[in-house]
Amino acid sequence: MSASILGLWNYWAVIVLMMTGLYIVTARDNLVKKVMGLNIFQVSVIMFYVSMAKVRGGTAPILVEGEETVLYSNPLPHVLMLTAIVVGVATTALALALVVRIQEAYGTVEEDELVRIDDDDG
Amino acid sequence: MSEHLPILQVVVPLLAGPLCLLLRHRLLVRGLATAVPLACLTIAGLLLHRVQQVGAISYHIGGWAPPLGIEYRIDLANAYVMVIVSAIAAVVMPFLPGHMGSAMVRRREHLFYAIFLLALAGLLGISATGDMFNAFVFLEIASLASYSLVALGRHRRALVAAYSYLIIGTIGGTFFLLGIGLMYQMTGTLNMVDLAHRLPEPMSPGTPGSRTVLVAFAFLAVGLSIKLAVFPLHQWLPRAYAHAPSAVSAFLAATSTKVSYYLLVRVVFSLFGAAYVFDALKLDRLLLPLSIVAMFAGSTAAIFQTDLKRLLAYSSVAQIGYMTLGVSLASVTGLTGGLVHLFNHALMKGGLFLAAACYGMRLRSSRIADLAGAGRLMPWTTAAFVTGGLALIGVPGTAGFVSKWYLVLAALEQGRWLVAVLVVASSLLAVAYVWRVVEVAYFADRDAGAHPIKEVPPLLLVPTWILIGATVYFGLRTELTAGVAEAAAGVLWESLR
Amino acid sequence: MPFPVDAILFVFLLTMAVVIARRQELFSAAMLTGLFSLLSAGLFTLMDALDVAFTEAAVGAGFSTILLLGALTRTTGLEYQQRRPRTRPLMIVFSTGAALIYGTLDMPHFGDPAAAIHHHVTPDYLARTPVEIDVPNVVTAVLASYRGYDTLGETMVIFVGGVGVLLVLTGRWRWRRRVR
Amino acid sequence: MSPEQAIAAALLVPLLGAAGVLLCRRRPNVREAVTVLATLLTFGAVASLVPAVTAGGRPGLELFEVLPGLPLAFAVEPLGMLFALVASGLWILTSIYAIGYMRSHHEGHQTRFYACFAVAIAAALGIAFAANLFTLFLFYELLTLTTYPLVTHHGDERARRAGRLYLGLLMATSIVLLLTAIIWTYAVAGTLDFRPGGILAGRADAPLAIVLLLLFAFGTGKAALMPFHRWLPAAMVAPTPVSALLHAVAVVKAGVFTVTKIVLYVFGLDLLRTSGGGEILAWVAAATLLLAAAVATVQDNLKRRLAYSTISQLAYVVLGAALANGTAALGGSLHVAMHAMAKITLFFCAGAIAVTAHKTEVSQLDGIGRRMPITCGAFFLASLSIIGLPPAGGTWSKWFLVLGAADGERWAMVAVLLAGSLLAIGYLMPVVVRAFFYPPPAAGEGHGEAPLLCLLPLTLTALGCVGQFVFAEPLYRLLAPIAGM
Amino acid sequence: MKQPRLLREEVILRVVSKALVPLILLFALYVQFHGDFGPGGGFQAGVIFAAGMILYGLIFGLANLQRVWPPRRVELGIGLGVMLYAGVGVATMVRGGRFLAYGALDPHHPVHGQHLGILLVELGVGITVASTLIAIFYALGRVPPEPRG
Repeated sequence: MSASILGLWNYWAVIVLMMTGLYIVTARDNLVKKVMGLNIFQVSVIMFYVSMAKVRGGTAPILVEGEETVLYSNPLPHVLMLTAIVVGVATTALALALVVRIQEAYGTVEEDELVRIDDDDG
Repeated sequence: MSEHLPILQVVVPLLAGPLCLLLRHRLLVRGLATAVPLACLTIAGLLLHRVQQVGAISYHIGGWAPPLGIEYRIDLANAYVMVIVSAIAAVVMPFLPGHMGSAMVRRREHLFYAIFLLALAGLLGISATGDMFNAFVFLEIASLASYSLVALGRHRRALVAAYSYLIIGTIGGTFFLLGIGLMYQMTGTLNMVDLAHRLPEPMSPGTPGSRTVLVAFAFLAVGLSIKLAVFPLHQWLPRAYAHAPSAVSAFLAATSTKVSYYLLVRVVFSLFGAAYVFDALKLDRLLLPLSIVAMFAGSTAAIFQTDLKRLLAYSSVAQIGYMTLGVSLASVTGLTGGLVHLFNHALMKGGLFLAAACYGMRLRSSRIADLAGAGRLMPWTTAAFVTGGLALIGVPGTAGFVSKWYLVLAALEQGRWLVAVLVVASSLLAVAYVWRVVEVAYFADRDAGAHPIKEVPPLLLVPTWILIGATVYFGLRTELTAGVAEAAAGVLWESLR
Repeated sequence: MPFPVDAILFVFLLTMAVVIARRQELFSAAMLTGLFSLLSAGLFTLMDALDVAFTEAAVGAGFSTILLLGALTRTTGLEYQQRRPRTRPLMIVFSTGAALIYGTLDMPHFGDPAAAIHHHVTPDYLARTPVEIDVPNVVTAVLASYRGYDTLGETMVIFVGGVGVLLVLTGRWRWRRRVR
Repeated sequence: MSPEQAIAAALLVPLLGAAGVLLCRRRPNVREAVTVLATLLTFGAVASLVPAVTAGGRPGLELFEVLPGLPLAFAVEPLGMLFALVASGLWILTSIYAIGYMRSHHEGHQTRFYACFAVAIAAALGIAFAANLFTLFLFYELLTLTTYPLVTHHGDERARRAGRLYLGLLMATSIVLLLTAIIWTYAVAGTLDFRPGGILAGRADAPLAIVLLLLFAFGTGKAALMPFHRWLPAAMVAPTPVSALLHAVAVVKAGVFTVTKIVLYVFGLDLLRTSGGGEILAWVAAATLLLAAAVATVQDNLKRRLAYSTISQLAYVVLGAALANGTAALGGSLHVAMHAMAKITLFFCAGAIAVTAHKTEVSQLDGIGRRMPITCGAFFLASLSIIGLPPAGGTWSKWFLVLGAADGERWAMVAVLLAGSLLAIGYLMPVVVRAFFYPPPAAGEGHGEAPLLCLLPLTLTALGCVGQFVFAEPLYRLLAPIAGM
Repeated sequence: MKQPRLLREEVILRVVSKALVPLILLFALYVQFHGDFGPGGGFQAGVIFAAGMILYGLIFGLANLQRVWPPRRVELGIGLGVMLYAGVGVATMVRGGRFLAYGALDPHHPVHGQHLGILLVELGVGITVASTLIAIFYALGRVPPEPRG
């Protein structure tokens, strides 16, 4: 048990962060706040991947000429996460653009207000 | 050039998107946007033909053999899906200029087509790929494009719908990504074939085995179920489809959920295998009730809608229930039913949303009550709607019947007669919601004060009728649907292991 | 045991996430989000992911923050007080988190060189890059060549995002306020 | 014309007729001419098949396979031949009658009426000629859908409610029960072809056979077995020619035809007998027979009374099939034709009275026979046929039914059959008695006989009832093979 | 960005940025073309380039920036970068390789082909990313078309 705590606490910390982000997305009414939560959520997922890539005693996967015995961390998750970051920023941008438009159209960016206005519209 | 067909299938629309930005001129862009889906359809047809003859094709992108590089792997199942997706795009695209023209600022039209083509490319990319992470990337391309397209609806509610679609869609996508990560952690690979071989076998058959693999499967399944709008994760769908421009709804309803379904089926059957998913996890015990509840809840909700597009959207929730039912029956016949319904539902829901778009154009409303008198004043549109509605019900001679036939047959094969009865019984709810519309359209009189309406121009009618005609054609000739679906189900069932 | 920098970073990160969740003054929450990204970039550096750290610093701490601030200037700087009870989100969050933690139980331990991912495919990348691509940064080699197609997809994601924003923000059409 | 071509023509001509009607919608005279021409051509095509079938031939036409092992195929056997003859023959008369009726009633939507009518006939012929259950089901649903606009012809709230009930009940039974039964049969037997002796024989055990039989019987909502009969009285809101279509020409006949055909060619009489399913079905039919007849006696509205009479008479056919012997099956099949001729006459008469005298209730008919002697005479003749008395065709069908029941020593069923006839006297004869023997109301009304276009068809069909009695031989010879005689 | 008008009046900011912006751009170019050796590449370079431009726009006004980079040209850049990337793929196909098999660009020295391919591809990424971010900045920074509320 203690071995797994020592070996896995990193993942668990990441998961706690991730869930904090997810909580902000699902529980908050403010649309901008939701986007912030989404950011935290996505960054935590990236942390999760990067944690997988880490090799104890390893170094960044930039090859050192002539050295054969260097231990490198795994480059593949890094590559994947570069893509994930891009996906994240594209999503954020689009979400915020929508938020700006919603503010223009409704005069508010609070979810419960929006629901109320739409209900009043019939 | 023919060995490049798999990549061309995706790269052609992928390149055409940015090209729209460079061309800018309205007519050029429209011409390009019309031609590209046709080209895609041709390529997909060639691929399907090729796959039928030689079996699965693998295309090594960048010349790197998998699992080092990314592989496009075309077999019957995804060739079939790509034919559907590009066919729907080819039909919907000519519809767009007439439909969207009034809703948009003229000088922004090229952006719209660029996004539309990218959505197409994303969906085709998901279908073609043999690499899980690549599937994620294209899933996000398609999703981002869909969010933007939904936001273009005419009412301001479209913005809120697009926003909530974006949030829930991103959560779904991130779940999918987490699932990939866990799976990668256990295997060290992202290639689907390789994954299927390397996923650790459970110690004893009939048990889930590794907890990580189990959770990986759960996250992949939940993530995709969100994108697919499986009950009870469906709430985004009615809002998004009801407020998106009708032609966009037609395209998304007919393709986007279908591709998610394909990917789900691919993960369930090809990657994890039926033995793992059904014998060890007993997924059917969860999915079967959910599917049936979706069928009834979706249809019941549809009955009480006052808005035509919302009605169609809720009906989609129910129809997705039929498709997942096919999976949960855990047999080749059931899967065939699901895949056939994938094709058939694409046709009929696409056609129905296009009909709704025709109504919207003339009536400037999508309320059912405003359809009064449409049966006489817009006879062709209404006839199309009725025919599509009959297909939803599953009247014999329409495509919907063929789907139901396979699903009921699959249920009876396993002696689940209650499921069989429920499947047919749920069609009655479809009768109820379709007929509500039919009665208003044919028997109610249009208000004397309402603005005059007339039939829409042929430019809009022809695409609508192509889809509706196809539902009738494929209700009678099923070599291409049931035949291919059955073979594809066989391919999927064998799994890559 | 060396000085647990990463543990301290995690504590910081978590504190920040909680503050972001509770902060009603949105401008400072946005700045904190940027700071959150910056700190995670530091964490990535610790875990040898230099490229990811660089990108996260540029994008998460830089551009995303600019976006957030920009959006806030055009909406509102203050969040409403929320009164409704939040049991459903809590349930979702706890069940998801529990599932994930359950899933980690059979995972290789953090930093374990024996994990499957370090022995399949990746050794090929490390061994073949000097020969076939001849660039020292294996991340670049995998990114641009071995998995170059993913990167094309990634560029397309940016493309779609950008064009989508343009379409949403500048395509000016009128909404109808009521469904009619 | 080869038999294949004749089958194709019989199915296509009505459809082409419908298209022609739509094309000529601006010129009513041409439109009606097209209709009549189509009826004649269709009947010609159907009739040309008779010699071959009587001689023992079973001409067929296979179009293409819809699902694996399920072709869209047609094959003509005696029962279907009879039904096709009835439907296409009565279509001629109904069309002529409809022209008179619709014009003098100044009905709207006449183009839609004629077009849907023609498609409905095509669907009925498709049912008649279907070579397998799948094809039959396809046309069965087509028939439901094309008759829906006819039932809701007036488009007012009453018509819409009737339409909802019509469509809802027929769709619900056919989709939930009939379709389930069909797919189940396919899963058990591996085929849906109609074969003499049945496809389920030897493949289904007794409990399954009973369940399937009940699913089929109740699923065929058009056969109007209680409790799924309510659509039929409700559909009375439609114009009289539509009632004729529903009650005599196509719809309910399609229902009992389907039941009979399923009993004969899917189950086979042996399975029906040995499984005990026949017994259960017989009692269901008997109950419907008596109940509906009893209800008919207390109806004041003439058309409603006739509607319940139809329900009762349909149960005769189902009963004939359920008795599970050749003689009774023959009687039931004959009754399809006999009842069609008689019931169409009755509806024509009711319609003629409604058009001419604007009277719809039985209690209003006092003395009307003096003003409309031909109409009421025809009504009398047709009533005899329904009751089963000479010199009308119904005599023969009831005779064979009773004979079949007696052969099987099913004395209770004999009693039911006879009681049904007595009740028929009870609900039909009062009409005749009132018309001829009651004094007309004091205030004289200025109407005479019905318009010629109405009068002509009803006279012909009334004479047809007699003709069926006198010249029953060809019908008997046509149907003999199904009874194994 | 929060209050552009006020920022423009800050002398110190103006002076510092004037010196900083060229440095940022230079750094962007370094990251762009040095990605093979250290961390970085087209994506990061694009972000940094855009950041420099945005800083310029914030301090010296949107109008000035748009004089250098008209919105239309930026929009073009978005498409152009992606086209460059995909174009490399098409070129490799035309030269007989698989899509994005850079080796085909230089059949005699596949490794040179790889270098060339990576260079072009990263450039495409950089162009697209920079243009997109600038375009988003323009779109967000635009004065709202109608009064808020």
